[in-house]
Amino acid sequence: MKNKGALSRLWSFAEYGSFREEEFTLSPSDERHIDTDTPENRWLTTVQNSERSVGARAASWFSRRGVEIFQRLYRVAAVFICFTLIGVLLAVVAFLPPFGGADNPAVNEVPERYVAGAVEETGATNAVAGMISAYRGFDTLGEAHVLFVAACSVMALLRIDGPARRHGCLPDPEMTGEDMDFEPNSDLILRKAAKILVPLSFIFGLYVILNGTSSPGGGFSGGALMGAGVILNSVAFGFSRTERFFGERVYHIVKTACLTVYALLMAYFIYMGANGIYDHVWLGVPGGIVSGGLILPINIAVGFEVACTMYCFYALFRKGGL
Amino acid sequence: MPEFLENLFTNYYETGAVVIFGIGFTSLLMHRNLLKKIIGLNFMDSGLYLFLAAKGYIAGRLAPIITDGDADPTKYVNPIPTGLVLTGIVVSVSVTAFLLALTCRLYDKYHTLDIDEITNLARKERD
Amino acid sequence: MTLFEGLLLAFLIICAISVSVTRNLLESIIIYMGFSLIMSVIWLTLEAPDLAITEAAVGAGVTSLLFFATLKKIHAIKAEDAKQKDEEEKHEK
Amino acid sequence: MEFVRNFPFLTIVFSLTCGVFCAVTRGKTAKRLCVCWLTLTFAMSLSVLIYTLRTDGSFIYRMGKWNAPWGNEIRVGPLEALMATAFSGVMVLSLSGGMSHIFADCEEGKVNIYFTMAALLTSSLFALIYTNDLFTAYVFVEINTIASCALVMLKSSGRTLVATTRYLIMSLLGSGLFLLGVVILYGITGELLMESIAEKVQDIFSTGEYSLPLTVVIGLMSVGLAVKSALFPFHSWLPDAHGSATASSSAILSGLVLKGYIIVLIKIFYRVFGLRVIVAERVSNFLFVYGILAMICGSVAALRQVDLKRMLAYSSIAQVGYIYVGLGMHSEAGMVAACVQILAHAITKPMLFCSAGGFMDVSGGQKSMAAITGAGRRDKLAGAAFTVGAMSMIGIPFFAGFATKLALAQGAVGSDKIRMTIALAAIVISTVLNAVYYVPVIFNIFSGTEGSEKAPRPKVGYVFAMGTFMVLNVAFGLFTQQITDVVRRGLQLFGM
Repeated sequence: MKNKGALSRLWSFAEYGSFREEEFTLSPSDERHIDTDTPENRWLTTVQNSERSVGARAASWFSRRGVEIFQRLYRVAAVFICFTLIGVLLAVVAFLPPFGGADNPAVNEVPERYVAGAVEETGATNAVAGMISAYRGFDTLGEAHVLFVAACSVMALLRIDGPARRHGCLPDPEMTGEDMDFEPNSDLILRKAAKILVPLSFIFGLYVILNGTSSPGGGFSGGALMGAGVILNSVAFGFSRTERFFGERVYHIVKTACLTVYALLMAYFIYMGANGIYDHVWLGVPGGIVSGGLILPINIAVGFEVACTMYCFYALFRKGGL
Repeated sequence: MPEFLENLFTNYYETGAVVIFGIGFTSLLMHRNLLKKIIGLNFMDSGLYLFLAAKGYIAGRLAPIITDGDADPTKYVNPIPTGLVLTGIVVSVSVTAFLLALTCRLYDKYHTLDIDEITNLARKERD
Repeated sequence: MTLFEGLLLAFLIICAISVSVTRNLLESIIIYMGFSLIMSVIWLTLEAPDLAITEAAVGAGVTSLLFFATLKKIHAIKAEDAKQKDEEEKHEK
Repeated sequence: MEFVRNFPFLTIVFSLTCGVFCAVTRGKTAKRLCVCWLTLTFAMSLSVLIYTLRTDGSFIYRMGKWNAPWGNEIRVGPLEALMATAFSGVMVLSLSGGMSHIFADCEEGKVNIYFTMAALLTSSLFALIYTNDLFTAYVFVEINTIASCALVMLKSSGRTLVATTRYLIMSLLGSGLFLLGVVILYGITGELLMESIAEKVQDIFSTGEYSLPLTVVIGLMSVGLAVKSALFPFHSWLPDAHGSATASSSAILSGLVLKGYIIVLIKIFYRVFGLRVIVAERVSNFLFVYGILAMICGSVAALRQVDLKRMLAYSSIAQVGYIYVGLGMHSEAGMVAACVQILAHAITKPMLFCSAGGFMDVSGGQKSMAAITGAGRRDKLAGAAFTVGAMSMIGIPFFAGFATKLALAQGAVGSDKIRMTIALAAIVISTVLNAVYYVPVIFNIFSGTEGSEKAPRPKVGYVFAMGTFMVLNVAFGLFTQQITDVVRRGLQLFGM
């Protein structure tokens, strides 16, 4: 039993670099509860008592000497493990097919069809866009929802409800006077630059989204660019100016609409495909803006969702709300 | 041994990627500072993506954007790894945002970034 | 391997190591930003322009911004702590 | 094509959409939306199960216009449908069993996010059960990770925040290793679809060209998923996360989330590498040893806990050990035992966590052993449910837990002598240890005076959840043979 104690300490230490279990057993709050010596608890107390006295002594010894020794040992062990990992992986790399070879296992009929069939089957001249939103569309649906899950989690963590809302996590706006959010007229250079850069990044983001089927980019990169534009706007001119067109309500509407439209489009596409029904989707003109069939609306939906999420992250971090 | 090194040199992108992955893994595992842990996580992911993208590269071919209607598969690189890495980058930015938000909350509560110290402080309080 | 690619890879590894070594958090975030920018050049050399755009916008742009926002928040909390401490000391006097 | 074949895909995609809608509604509406939709998915999964049993076969559902190596696809057989049915049912029951705690523990404006996470988690679990593609598995593993961390974090006390951070960091290390495995495997086979990889892996295995990378890939994937499913040496994130979260979260995390990753691992072993390669690479030996260690050490650690929920969390570690022992037996009987254990634990542990929540309600929110003395008399339903769950965990006949121990023993008898001895000994020791830590708790909750604190009028959902859990547990114990048959048939189809 005691060996196990030491062993489990070692394990927990090896994983986190701290001793956990003993400390928990001996935490003052629990002790208080066991020590309430009612007849009903006596069995429990007797069970724990013998073990605890030994455990306490061992723990105090550990806390005096053990921690240092194990900390050093742990560092050495961790470095050793990491070097072993790198070594093993390097050995693996040496046995892999050569870099850039045209007859590697990865070059087979799958990517061939993605390239050769891109224009006819998906209508997109950018094979990557065709692949991620048409051939393997299901993965990308999951990916869009990963971002959504993260946005919800961050919102749950950082959104401040109630009266403290406006000031965010920074309790008193006057205290952080240099803070740009609360002092919008801070930096002339930034504002002048933003005047040019904000519209530019919007336009460029839109361009990347709309041309995602025929040039590099697509929903995610274009959306991130647009999101960066909104963030820049609020950095340079303060949140109040962004809130004029982008508040929490708009955020929720846009995000829900985009994700629902995306899921419905994907569901339609998958349902039709799986049941072998001909879907009446016009693939458009390859190379033009209206091309790629469903890829264009999907890109637009994803783009706006990503832009919203990126700004949402920033706003939540800076002021605890949208 | 020389053959081993030669192979490593041939697969130089993978070699670099693996080293970056290892460094990131080490930082994520070992650093006690939460922010550095998160940066380590990003390095680890980047290493992975570099490895994956290197698997798709074929020497002397172009990016898979079909120009002039010339859809000859032997002219373009493999589009699969690119698509997968695109997914991966989005996943890693989501995870980073989540971890950073957790860091903010933890710092707000415990006024430190050291994960061990935070754990010790948290254990003392009653939930 | 061209010299250019070798330099880029070496730079990546140096960035990754130096983050562990630096003591200053701001420095390490800036190093991370540099890492992402180099990464997006590497995507270009690997014939993946989609990734280059995404990495530049997401990795070097938004992720770094989030890091900066976190750091700023931490500094704000720190400053507030220091102020509180001062006031307490004054109060004691 | 029969319409019922569309159900798996509909459950996955519209669970995502349900989550999106939950995020913009208020708490009560979100609750109704989420529970209704999850009940519907349960009904759909049940009809898929009946369909697969009636046709006695599995089918492949193409996710889009293109066939498998190009497009995505999902694969549905009796085993998958059984898992999906059990998981969605347990999800609904866990949510309704701890509903009052959800509303008490989460901040008021953020209750809806809890249901968002629950819906997305269900979706990702479905996807992990049905998927046939390694990269899809990775994407949904990530959704699963973030959503389960968020479920822990939503009760925002300091301790849950720390537990979430550790859980997330460990999970990310796990997913990093898993993805690295997928990437190297892609490098040497050039495929992501499970069937195509399996063919190439057999070639590689017989020619021995990339033998080192193959071994490393198996190791990386196993370690990555083992970290995420809290196999013994990587378990230390679990007690904090499961012990400090709200009752429903603990139930869902212990009962379902851990199992999701194990199902992916079973898929990889069965459908990607094949049992032959796994046995030859000796991975199963490691899993066996660590499973045995987990069975013993988890129980011993549970013995030392003074906090009910932490005790249950350590018990989960031991139970995960049972699953890995089944996987490590490298025989079909062992795999059957592992699957039966997944199901049995999925219906037992949520019941225990929900009844622990019930005890906390009548003990002033405390969960230490001393505080819950007599709680079973104050809340008779929770007391009964806890007793049934504990009986099942100990392995009394006619309860679910007995079925797994029996199946595991059968598997052990079928394998070689050393394994048989070790496994049987470990089962006996672990049974004794389970009894040693569960029986005193049963005595404790029924001893003492009734106390002044009277149970509040129980909610309908809570009564329903507890009653159904108890009935399910006994039914599982009574109809073990039938369930085992379905699992065996499913596994046969699974390997093809």
